[in-house]
Amino acid sequence: MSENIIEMKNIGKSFNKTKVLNDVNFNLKNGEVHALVGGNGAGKSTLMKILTGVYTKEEGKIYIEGSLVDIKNLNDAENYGISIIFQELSLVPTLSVAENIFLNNEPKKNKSKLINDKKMIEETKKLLNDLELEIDPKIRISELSVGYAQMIEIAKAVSKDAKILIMDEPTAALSENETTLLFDFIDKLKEKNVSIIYISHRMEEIFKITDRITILRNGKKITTVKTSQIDMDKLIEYIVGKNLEEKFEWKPRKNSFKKDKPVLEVKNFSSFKSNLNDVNFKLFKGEILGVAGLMGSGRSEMVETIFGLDDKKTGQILLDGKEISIKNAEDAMDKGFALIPEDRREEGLILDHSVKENILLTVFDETKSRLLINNNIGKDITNNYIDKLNIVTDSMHKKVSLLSGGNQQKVVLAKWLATEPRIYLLDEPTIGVDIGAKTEIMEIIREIANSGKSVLVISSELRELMAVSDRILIMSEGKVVDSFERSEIRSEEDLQHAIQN
Amino acid sequence: GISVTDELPDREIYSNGPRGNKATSAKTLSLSEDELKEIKSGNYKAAIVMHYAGNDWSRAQINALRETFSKMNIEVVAVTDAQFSVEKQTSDIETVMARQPDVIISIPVDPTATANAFRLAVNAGIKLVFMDNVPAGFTPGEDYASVVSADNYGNGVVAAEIMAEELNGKGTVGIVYHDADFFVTAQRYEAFKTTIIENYPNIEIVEEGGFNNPSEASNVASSMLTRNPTLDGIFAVWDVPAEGVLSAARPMGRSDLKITTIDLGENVALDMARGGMIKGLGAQIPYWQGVSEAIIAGKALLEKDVEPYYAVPALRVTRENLLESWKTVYNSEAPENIKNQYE
Amino acid sequence: MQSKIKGRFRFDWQQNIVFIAFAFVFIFFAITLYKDGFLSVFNIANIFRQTAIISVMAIGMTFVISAGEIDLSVGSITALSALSTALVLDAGLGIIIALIVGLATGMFFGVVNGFFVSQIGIPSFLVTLGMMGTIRGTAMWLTDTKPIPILNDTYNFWFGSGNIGLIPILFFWMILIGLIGYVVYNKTTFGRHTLAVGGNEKAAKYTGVKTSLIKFKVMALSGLMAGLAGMLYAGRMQSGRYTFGEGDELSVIAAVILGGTSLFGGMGTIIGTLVGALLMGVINNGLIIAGLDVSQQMIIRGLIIILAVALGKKK
Amino acid sequence: MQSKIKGRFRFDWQQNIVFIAFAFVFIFFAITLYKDGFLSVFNIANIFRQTAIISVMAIGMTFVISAGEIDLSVGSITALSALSTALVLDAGLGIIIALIVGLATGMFFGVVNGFFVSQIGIPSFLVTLGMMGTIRGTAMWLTDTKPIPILNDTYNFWFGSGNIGLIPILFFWMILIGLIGYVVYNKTTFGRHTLAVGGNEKAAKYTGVKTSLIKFKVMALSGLMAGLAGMLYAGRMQSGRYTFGEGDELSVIAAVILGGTSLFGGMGTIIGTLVGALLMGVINNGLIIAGLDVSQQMIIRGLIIILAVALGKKK
Ligand SMILES: Nc1ncnc2c1ncn2[C@@H]1O[C@H](COP(=O)(O)OP(=O)(O)OP(=O)(O)O)[C@@H](O)[C@H]1O
Ligand SMILES: Nc1ncnc2c1ncn2[C@@H]1O[C@H](COP(=O)(O)OP(=O)(O)OP(=O)(O)O)[C@@H](O)[C@H]1O
Ligand SMILES: [Mg+2]
Ligand SMILES: [Mg+2]
Repeated sequence: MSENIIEMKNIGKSFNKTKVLNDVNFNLKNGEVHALVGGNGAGKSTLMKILTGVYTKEEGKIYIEGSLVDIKNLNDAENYGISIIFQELSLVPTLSVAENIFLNNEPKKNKSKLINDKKMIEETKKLLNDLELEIDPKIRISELSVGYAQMIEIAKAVSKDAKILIMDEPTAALSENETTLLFDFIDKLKEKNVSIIYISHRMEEIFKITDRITILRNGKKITTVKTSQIDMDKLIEYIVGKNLEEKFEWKPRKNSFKKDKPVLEVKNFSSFKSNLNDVNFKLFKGEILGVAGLMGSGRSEMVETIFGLDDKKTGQILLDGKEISIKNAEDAMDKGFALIPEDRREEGLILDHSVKENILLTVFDETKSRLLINNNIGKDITNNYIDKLNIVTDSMHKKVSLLSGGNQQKVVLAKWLATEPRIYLLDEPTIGVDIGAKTEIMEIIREIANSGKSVLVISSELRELMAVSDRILIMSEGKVVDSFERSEIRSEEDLQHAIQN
Repeated sequence: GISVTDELPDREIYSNGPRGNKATSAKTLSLSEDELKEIKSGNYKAAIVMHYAGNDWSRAQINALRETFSKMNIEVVAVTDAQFSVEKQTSDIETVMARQPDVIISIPVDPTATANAFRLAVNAGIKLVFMDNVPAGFTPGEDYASVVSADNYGNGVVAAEIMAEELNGKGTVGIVYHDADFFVTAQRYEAFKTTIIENYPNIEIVEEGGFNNPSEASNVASSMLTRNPTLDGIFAVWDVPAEGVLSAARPMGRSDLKITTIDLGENVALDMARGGMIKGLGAQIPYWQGVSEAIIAGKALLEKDVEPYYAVPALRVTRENLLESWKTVYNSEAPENIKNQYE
Repeated sequence: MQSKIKGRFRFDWQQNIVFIAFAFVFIFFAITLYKDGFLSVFNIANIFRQTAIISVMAIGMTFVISAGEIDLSVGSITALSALSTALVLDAGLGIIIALIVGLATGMFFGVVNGFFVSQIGIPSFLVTLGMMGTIRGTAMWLTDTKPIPILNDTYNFWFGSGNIGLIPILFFWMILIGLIGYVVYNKTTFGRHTLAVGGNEKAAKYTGVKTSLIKFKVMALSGLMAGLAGMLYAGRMQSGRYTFGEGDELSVIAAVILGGTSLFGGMGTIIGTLVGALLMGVINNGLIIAGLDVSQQMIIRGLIIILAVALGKKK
Repeated sequence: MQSKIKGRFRFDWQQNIVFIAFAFVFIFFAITLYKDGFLSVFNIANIFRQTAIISVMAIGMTFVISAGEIDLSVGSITALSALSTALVLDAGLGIIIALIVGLATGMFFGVVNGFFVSQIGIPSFLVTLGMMGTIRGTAMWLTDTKPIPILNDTYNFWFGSGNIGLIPILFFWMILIGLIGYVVYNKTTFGRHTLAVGGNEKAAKYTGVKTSLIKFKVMALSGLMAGLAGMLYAGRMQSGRYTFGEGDELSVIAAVILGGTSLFGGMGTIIGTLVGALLMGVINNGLIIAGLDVSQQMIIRGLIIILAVALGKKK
């Protein structure tokens, strides 16, 4: 028996005549955690979908434990002991947590062969306990925020007791706490000799938990190295293809802004529907305000409520010192707000529509000439953003659901940047975005602030938050509990400590 | 007392009863003052179970029944419309029985498929009077009181005769027929076709097109005229499909087309009055048919025997006798816009 | 861990609105039509008789709609199945053969629907709309529109016309199919997977659910149920006729949606479907008993459906 | 920039299948029915005449379905609008008033539908199913089932019966409404937002689209189109009758779906809808010209729809 539990040889795949995987070789050793990294659209998810039978390869061979296999569908993959956490999540929103975790794997009663709901719920509870999640197994997935859904997806993959576990950006929507939990869990799996393929755009994670790294770029394999034998700069260079000047370093902003009159002031903000409770804060002209907090601390709810998406609220919003009322999202947009929502699939995109349609949805009125929508204006706007954000797609008419995860996120960004608002509410704007683009997005955020607009950023990736913010709010249980100038924070640990409080 | 008008025409009745028996003219039906009094004191209840309630014929029947019953102090507890569905009619009969009527006036959508439901009513001791058709296996006098029918065959003959006169006994015609197993329309079709073939050797039936729903008749007629642009006449099996034929012929510039049909609907009457393509029709006389049924119902409630099969003769209607015919058929004056055409 | 996501159990309107609406309508009729025999044992039996056949089809349709598909051919299938059953009995081949032929007819067209939907990938609306005409046409052509009477009293008793004591046999059919449907829908992998396919086909596929097979099966099941419904029509009407079930597709879908199943798939309830069918049956029955004109019946029936749902919703 | 973005137009099956199917069916009939006058100017004019009214409703329905809703009440609305138009003309109030009343009738019920769907939140299937009966009942009751003839020849000419040269006036109506529909659907914010609501209601809401307002508007628009369709029925039949448009809802929805609009919303095409309506018109026309029985027509019509789509799909 070879030490490689999986060998993928000379894998090739194209969509619509665009080659997305080209002669890729990939090996997974027994019991290792193997990182698969690369820019958005590099082909990581596609490679994994080929391994699990979701896509069929055009070229190449796959060996499992030394023997040639033909994996035609997911059930085949499961029979070989492979289980996967999909980047786009494979949860059915209308079914409950327990039903999702045990979908296609339902426990049966011995005699009647009927589904044993009781057992299913008990096992779900156990599983959630292991992951330290206190979620009712009977709650529908559609009621959970992405972060929790992501945890359920993890629980689902883990429940299958696989020998090989593929994790496609499992931490994208998770905050520091949950990520640590997951890593502890991965350690336990390693003890059980489970082999893991780990995809992520968060570099520090890669160095923390993986044994080896394979880098893909534009559908080609660049190299495979031992994690211990490479440093961050080199890795980023492999991924991006060039030396990246600026990384996540905080530079005190040159043109500092006046802190006398706030552009936006939120007073005694509460909501009946959610657990928002007496939120107060100010946002100044030209400021970048970071918001940190645990999962479920109400960060998303706060910005959604400001943006008029929750009508059962109390409290005041003052814009330029004057009280305003925002009844719905259109209202908010008219008053100069933009909200980049955290759940791109549910709240950000119309997945069946094209890249162009999605980007233009916010600005159709600006693409009109003589009352009617003019396609050429729209095309120009779209091309402009595809360029600016480096969105990988073979056509602006491609369905956005067919884009890679990170590129979908860039479309959401483009859609909102196009509205040119005064106040940006960014809820996890870099979920799933590659390291190169992340740096660019930071730069864009800085530029926006430099031009006198105000930005509120929520991020669970503290490095990123620290890199870009002028000031950071800490939220907990629906309240803003603390506020720090960036200069007061010395390290990530400091911030993490403040969040844990 | 109540009696059926003498104005009914004295035409020969062609249709035979459901069991092949000869018809008795509905004119022979009446209730004496004494009978009426006795019925009035019974405080009876009646239900009307129609096969379809949405045309002039049904409306005139229901009106006549309601009016006559009210003279007899019989309360109409329910009127139902099966919309040509046997399932619905079966349900309707069951539901109506919850109101415990003493008599049900009905026309079966299908004699076979509704027999079972009507049997239920018979078993519950409810008197039955039918229009036009009788459930399979039912015996007059035992299972039901009697049936009053329009002379559908006779109407088909009338339509054929008018067509032949209009064509001077020579030409080509098409038939727009009802492609369904429905007793009434089948009889008309049969009568028209047989009369033309047997009596008018120089008239050729070159086209036959069936429809299932009368709204399709317009398309059927268009196709006929496409294939036979020189077609001289079209017979449509009732007035609504005849309107479809009109709407097909008009835009094709075929105002010389001769159309005959059956039933004196308002639209076809108006077209006829204006000297349009509708040249004449055979009319049923639903109002008096309804009165006849009510009288029979009264007799049945008094346990008096009646003949097994009554018929109301066919009425020949052309432009000349349209206004009088209207009065006979509906027991009311013709509408203004029709009368206006004669001024 | 501080985040506590509890089972904030939300009463979905879809899940309970039909019960409120039903209660409201039933009580309303019970009070206003008390004297007219609405509550008589005889009439209650009528309501079940008039609802049972629609219910049987609606159980099948609940699966179809839960999977995000639709089946417009059920009404036509009942006609063909009733006719073929009647022909078999007419030929003296006995009840067993009749049963096989009747169910096989339904199953066959269900399978054809399923094939085009799941294998060729044509939207089920188009497939079943096409088949609706084709099957009805076949039924018409089979006996040249003539009805075929059924003289087999045993058949007629057990398949639609009989009563056991005061209870119509159709009531037992409704309960039997309802029970089986309930168990299959809620307690088997097939039922669960049906909901998964309707809820998010891609996610279901990514979880190894054989989505095409599920779609095939729900269409076949619906055909089978329509086949059974046709046999019950035949027994109730003691005959087969090509017009049976005309327009039933809408009533059946209405019962399912009224019952709380989402037209977009992924959520549904069998009990809701049964109550939805009963609600429509009660409305039809009550309006006739109230002695209204046909046009008044139509006007009020529509309003009651809308207002009953609106009322249940406001609660 | 690594990827060059060209405006490469992707042919979606939904977007082109109907054209292939139409071409296939049309050529087939043109060859086999050549001698029977299928290709005669007369008959081509007939096809447009028979298709135009369905097309007008289908344009409205394309918006409704694109928004993820459905409207079953269109057929009934045509009847009531035709009747009220006829009554106005009968009373000698003239064409302008007739036009206003006819369209207002349609619009009114569209608004009622829209209210229940968008404000109360009842599924449009249930609302419009209820209204379908209520409106038909109202039409029945309005004139006690009597038809109302229209003697105003100007009206009849312009609204359905006339020809300009060889071209039926209905053709111009179809083109006019088609054009307006096309522009509104593709070139206005309302059209785009309609698709957004149908594609992902939540995302649309997060993007500032007033989703309830859009739903309200599409229902109202569909009512308005049905009102116009009713006026055209009235002009074509030179009368109003409560039975007009019976069963049209299914034909209209079929034309839309056949044309490539997704029954689940979010994707659609106006031109596809028009071709879809024409395809159905051609099939009906061809089968009748071929001299088939009603039963044969029904059998073959269904099969053609399914096979034409399957064929287009395989390409
Ligand atoms: N089903 C599909 N149809 C067409 N193109 C596809 C499809 N799936 C993936 N692609 C394309 O293949 C390329 C690789 O996508 P993939 O999802 O594998 O990227 P990735 O490396 O996972 O990126 P990310 O980090 O953004 O998730 C992308 O350009 C994407 O648009
Ligand atoms: N006690 C609770 N009961 C129910 N749900 C809760 C509770 N606490 C938190 N939640 C969940 O968390 C959400 C509130 O968190 P929100 O999404 O605003 O948080 P967040 O800080 O953005 O975290 P996330 O990383 O999950 O997005 C609620 O919508 C709910 O789903
Ligand atoms: Mg990916
Ligand atoms: Mg959040």
